[in-house]
Amino acid sequence: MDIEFSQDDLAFQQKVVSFIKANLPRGMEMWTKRNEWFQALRDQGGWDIPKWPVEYGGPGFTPTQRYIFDLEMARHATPPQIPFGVGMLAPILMNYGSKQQIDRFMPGIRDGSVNWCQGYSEPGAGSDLANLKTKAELSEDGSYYLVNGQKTWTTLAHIAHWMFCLTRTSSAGAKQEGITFLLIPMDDPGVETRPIITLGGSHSVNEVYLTDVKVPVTNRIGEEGKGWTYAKGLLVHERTGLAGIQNSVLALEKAKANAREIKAGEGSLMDLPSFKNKVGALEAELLALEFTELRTLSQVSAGQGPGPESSILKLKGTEIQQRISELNIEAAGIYAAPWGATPIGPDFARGATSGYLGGRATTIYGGASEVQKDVIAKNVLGLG
Amino acid sequence: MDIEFSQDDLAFQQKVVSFIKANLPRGMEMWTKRNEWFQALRDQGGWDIPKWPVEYGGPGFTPTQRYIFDLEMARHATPPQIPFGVGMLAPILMNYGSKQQIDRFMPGIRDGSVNWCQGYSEPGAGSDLANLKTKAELSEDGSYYLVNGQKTWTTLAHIAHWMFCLTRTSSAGAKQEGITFLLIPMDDPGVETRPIITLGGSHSVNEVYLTDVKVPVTNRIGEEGKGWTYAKGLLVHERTGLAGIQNSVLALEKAKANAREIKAGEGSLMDLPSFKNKVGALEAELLALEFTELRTLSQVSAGQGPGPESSILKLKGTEIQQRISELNIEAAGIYAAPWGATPIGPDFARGATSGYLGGRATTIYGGASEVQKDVIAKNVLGLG
Amino acid sequence: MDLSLTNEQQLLQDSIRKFISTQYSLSERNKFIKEDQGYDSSNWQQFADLGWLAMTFSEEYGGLGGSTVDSMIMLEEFGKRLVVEPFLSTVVLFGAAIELAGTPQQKQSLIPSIIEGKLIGTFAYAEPVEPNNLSAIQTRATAEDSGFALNGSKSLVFNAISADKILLSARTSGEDFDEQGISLFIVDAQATGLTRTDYLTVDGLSASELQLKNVRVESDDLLGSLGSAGGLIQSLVNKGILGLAAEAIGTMEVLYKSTIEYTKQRQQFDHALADFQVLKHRMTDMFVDYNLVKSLCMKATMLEALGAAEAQRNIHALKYLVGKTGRFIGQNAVQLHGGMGMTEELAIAHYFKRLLVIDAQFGNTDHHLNKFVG
Amino acid sequence: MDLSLTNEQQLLQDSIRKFISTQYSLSERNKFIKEDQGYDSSNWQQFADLGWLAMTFSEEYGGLGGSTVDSMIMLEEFGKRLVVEPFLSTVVLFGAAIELAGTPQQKQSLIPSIIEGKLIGTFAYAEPVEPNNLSAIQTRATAEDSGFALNGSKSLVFNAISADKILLSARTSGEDFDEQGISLFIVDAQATGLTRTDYLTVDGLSASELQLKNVRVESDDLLGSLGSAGGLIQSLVNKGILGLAAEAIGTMEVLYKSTIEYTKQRQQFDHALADFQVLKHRMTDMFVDYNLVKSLCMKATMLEALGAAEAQRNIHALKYLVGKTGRFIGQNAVQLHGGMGMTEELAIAHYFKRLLVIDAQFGNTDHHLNKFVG
Repeated sequence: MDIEFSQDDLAFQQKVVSFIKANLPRGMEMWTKRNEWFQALRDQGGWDIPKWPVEYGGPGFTPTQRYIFDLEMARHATPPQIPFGVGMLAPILMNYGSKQQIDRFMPGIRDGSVNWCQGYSEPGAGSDLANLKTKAELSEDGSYYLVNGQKTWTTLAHIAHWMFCLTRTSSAGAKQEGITFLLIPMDDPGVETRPIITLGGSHSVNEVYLTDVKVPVTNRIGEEGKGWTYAKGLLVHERTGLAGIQNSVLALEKAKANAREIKAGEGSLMDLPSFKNKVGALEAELLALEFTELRTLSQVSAGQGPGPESSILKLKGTEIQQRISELNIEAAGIYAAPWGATPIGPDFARGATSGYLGGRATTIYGGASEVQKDVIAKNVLGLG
Repeated sequence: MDIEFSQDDLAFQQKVVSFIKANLPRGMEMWTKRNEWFQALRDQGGWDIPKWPVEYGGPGFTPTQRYIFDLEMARHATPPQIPFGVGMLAPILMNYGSKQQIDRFMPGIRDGSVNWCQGYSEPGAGSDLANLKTKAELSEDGSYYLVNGQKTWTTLAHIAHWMFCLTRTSSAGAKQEGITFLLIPMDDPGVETRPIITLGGSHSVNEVYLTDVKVPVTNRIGEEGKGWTYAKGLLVHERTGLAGIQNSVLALEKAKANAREIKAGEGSLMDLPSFKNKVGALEAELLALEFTELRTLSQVSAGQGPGPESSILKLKGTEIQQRISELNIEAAGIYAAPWGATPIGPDFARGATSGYLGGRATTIYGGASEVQKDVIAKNVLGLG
Repeated sequence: MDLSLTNEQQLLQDSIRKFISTQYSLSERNKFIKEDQGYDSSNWQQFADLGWLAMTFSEEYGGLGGSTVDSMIMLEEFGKRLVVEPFLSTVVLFGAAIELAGTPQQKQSLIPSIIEGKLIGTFAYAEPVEPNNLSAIQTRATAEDSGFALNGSKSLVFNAISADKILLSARTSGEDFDEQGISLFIVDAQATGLTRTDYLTVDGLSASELQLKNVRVESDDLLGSLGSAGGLIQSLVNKGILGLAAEAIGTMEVLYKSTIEYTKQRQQFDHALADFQVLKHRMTDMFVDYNLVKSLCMKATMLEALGAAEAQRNIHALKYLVGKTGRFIGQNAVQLHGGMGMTEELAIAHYFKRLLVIDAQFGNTDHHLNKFVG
Repeated sequence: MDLSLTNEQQLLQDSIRKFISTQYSLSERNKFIKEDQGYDSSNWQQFADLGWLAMTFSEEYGGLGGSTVDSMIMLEEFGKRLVVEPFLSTVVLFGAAIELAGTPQQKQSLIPSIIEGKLIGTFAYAEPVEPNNLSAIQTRATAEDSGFALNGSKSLVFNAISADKILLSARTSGEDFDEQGISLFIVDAQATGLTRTDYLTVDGLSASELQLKNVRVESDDLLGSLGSAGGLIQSLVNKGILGLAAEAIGTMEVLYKSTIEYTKQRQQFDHALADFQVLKHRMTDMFVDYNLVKSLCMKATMLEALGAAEAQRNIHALKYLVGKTGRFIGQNAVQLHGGMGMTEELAIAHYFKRLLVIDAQFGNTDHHLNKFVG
């Protein structure tokens, strides 16, 4: 049992940190120089696609290198990648796509020229995703599917060129059967996108209405009726990614720094017993969660699958994200009340409430916490 | 809407307080002069049986007087009455007993000369009480029941003369049917009592084994098979009594006083942020719970039944009791560890851990908190 | 002791319930906040006509002689429909200040106008340096000629955009954080040297930051005695807290009840959400916590109305619980509404936001817990 | 970085598992605690024979050169069966002190005896005035002739009843609460003037209050340098905390797992308890919290073994979480066992009590949370 990284791993860590320091855009450049950053990653030999296999251009990281890479990227708050193409569709394509589909779609994903969105959730199919109703009927000549239905909570649908989409081709058998995985161009006249403004006041999710959209069978991934199998593996993957533990470490440090600037009596808010204790309780759990992620990594490095403790990462990680965002509104005090662009009160207070409200989604999307607990109880603890 | 007591009620309150001050045994006399205390209550004209109707000797308090009476008794930590005879069996006797049964059993309950215990719970029937299996078979000549089975968690069975007991006379129909209410003398040779030592280290509950106990039908209350109906009303009543809110008010004051005596750095434990905040959070909820009890009382005074808010009293009251007992072990620090009679550390520390452990029962007995929540969800909120 | 409503109180409650059920749907409310002054003037005139604005003022100046208990009854109902009209600013804070400390002249010139719905007032007490500290007053009132010149700034002044008069704390002596040396002034909202930065708050209401540069007030604009307004400010803050708490009670009631309704309708995994035991218990917790806050709100309000010394502790405990429970109920309303709870469209989003703003005002959860434990 | 066990560690773990599964049922354990010295001497001899007592000592004095990580592996297994032998007192505390600060003579005279199972030691650090404050030392060591005379008292000294030697903190200079001026002495348990009040602790272990009246020690009974034992005491307390935490991990694992098993068997309302969603989620919470503490225990232990500066913060956080989670898991194990959980008979009662005593030692939950947040 050894907590230290090997010399090789430390050298790799050094390399990653140096790269970040040399290439990371600062301040407002975060938004304007995004593309340059991803190009620099690409130029390193697949650092933009750290999880891809070597044959598709991935960098071939060991599990420990992957962890170090993710850790340093998070620690330095590098710009997040939009996950739908690179992270979500690509693995499915690589595993289940035809040679033709791979040749057609992978390049646009690889160079970031094509934006994808994920058409899974529906008004009646959220946590219970297999309940989806969007209908895809095969034409008589078997050349296309006619798709009708509604998707919702579709992140970035309004800037996407394509959607990968779960549709129902049969209602026989279990809900999980009869689901088919289709790729749909967003510029089809039957596709209509309407914005949803969320609690935090922002527009990133949408409703997508599909009316008589004709999707050629060549846009179907794998077999008809097997879509659930293809998508399922990824859902699990999506969940661990949502723990955002390193982001929380940064966010908590920021929250503490902000609270130190808020005058409260003789000292700062960080001297106020109730606030201080909440910070402490949270930080202790975060320390523990951070190391839980390492335990998971260590098992994967040792060639075992992730152990049962990996199941807690999303559950606890999102809870901690939310508690940090609560600290921020508490620290903002009366300045948690102003809304909108006018700068009122301390800088951090401006985004505190919208961050808190927007963050309520983390325990709902990607498997609501209640559903996560059902799953852990059943699959890990053998309950019911 | 008026928070103040009327002049009459204030005068009554004064009378109660004066009575207590004049008669309450102090210190060790609490144990030796118990009987004198109850005699003094009796001499006031039924103050030992405040809930009994006037025709049975009760004092005829108004609901507000009852509240004031209970409040002051709790505030002054007067010796608690053993509830089985006066509080539990008597109302059932008065409502459902025959003239003969009333004449036979009420006097012993009234003057405290006969101890009763409650034979309800069984190894397979705790929160799910109606699941009880103790069998009572009517003899061929119809003169007695032959009772076989086992009761458990029977409080004070080891000093009881009689047990009132739920038995199963039929397995047909719903579980709640076929239950019969019998009175059983504890000196019957077929009754065997074995102590259960509970977590806190004390003996107050027992297992009671019933083997071929012959119970004359004249010891049956009401009709055969209707026992559940008779017992049920009382169960609800038992639950509200368990909230112990005024005891908690006293206990919290004591816990704070104790903590003030514990040195911690420059000040006392009460200056330690985490402890102080726990006390504050608890006290705020207790203030709120106290007034919730008054809201219930006010509705009863106004001739309405207790409103939905009354259902929270036991649930929240027991939770608060337990949290106060946690404060005590925290305040005791290392002196929470010693066990038994040897006096080690500050006085209050001696009973802290056994009090804490014993108190775990409050959220289990009399309807576990989880069952209470099921009941509130169903009956009050109309859920499921 | 009798906690049921008197006949008069019952009538008052009924009249408000009737008003909001017929004229105050949430979509209408969301139109009202878009009007220039942030609320609907004809509603305000109706409040006056129905006698609601008169309720808590003394009969001598045209009021109905009610107490904080009557405010509570009104605000609880307002909270159920997120009423945006400036009742708290004008009546509970500004109006009460005049009633408590005004000279007969001040009362005569202001209270009847408030009651008639002709005068909107507000209360500017917080300053950026330490908004929760009522003594952290850096705004200076310098005596000159027959009056004062005010210089400084104020934060989060609700309804300043529509106010005719602003009650404003300023330092007439002492150092920045001294408890003594603070005075209250009735300032004309249009006074020269007073500039506003207006903004919306999270819940859609209007608030402003104020800058004062040599704003001139006369000596008869002073409210109460010179340099010792601390007690009066605390009383007003207490009234503000009680008012917000009552509103929050109404708001929380709607949230927990609509969550129950939603989960009964919404199907997931072939069951109504309401069939899941974990969700049932969560809603039971919401119900339990709601009832605790409601109890403490009633208690603290009645104690304040009596002028009892123990009111202060109860008010601290109350504001703490309002914040804590408001967040618990709001968060779980959103969580149990699932994705739907995340949309701006749904009513619960607005109710939740209102609770967040209520927590932020007059010191939040943390602040009052620390005050309560001393 | 590799968090899997080395081959040697795996062998060690296996040997303990084998021992407790064959020789250490809970009923046997409850007999062991009834023996005069509070544990079973032949068990202790087996610990020695199996090399467990040698594990963490340096090879120079007959040890196997292991670290705190090896202690953790052993104590986690001990915790699963509530092993009562004085491993923590003798090896983790007393033994480590000698190893860390002893002179070659002290090491030679004590360590081999410990390894052979011939010497029981313990550590007396807490005093009644403020037990959690390691500098609150009122016991005085007054220099006289070639040694010192000790006067004062010590609280909650585990295994003093069976100890041959007691490591004891005493003040050789300064005021009662000074950080400086504290020294450590190796005191013979049979020394004249040393009296014990023995008692059982909640978990059935043996502890004592000590009174010292002119207890004579020689100058070569001093451990480490005169008057500056503060750092060493903190190191020992850290080792004690890590040891208790490892034990607690084992204890919590048994509690949450046996609760799962019980609820699968126990029927209520015609269902296994394990079918109720609220109970499923509760057990999931127990599992989640257990895993968090386990992670932090591993981390803090490895950091301490490396001598990393950040170990201290992690140890404070760990002891806080051990106490909090221990109570959460213990309480819910009792709650979910219903009435059965309330009986002394059932195993879970003993496990719960052990967790309570672990919380009480070396500063409880509250104490370490406050230390952690600084």
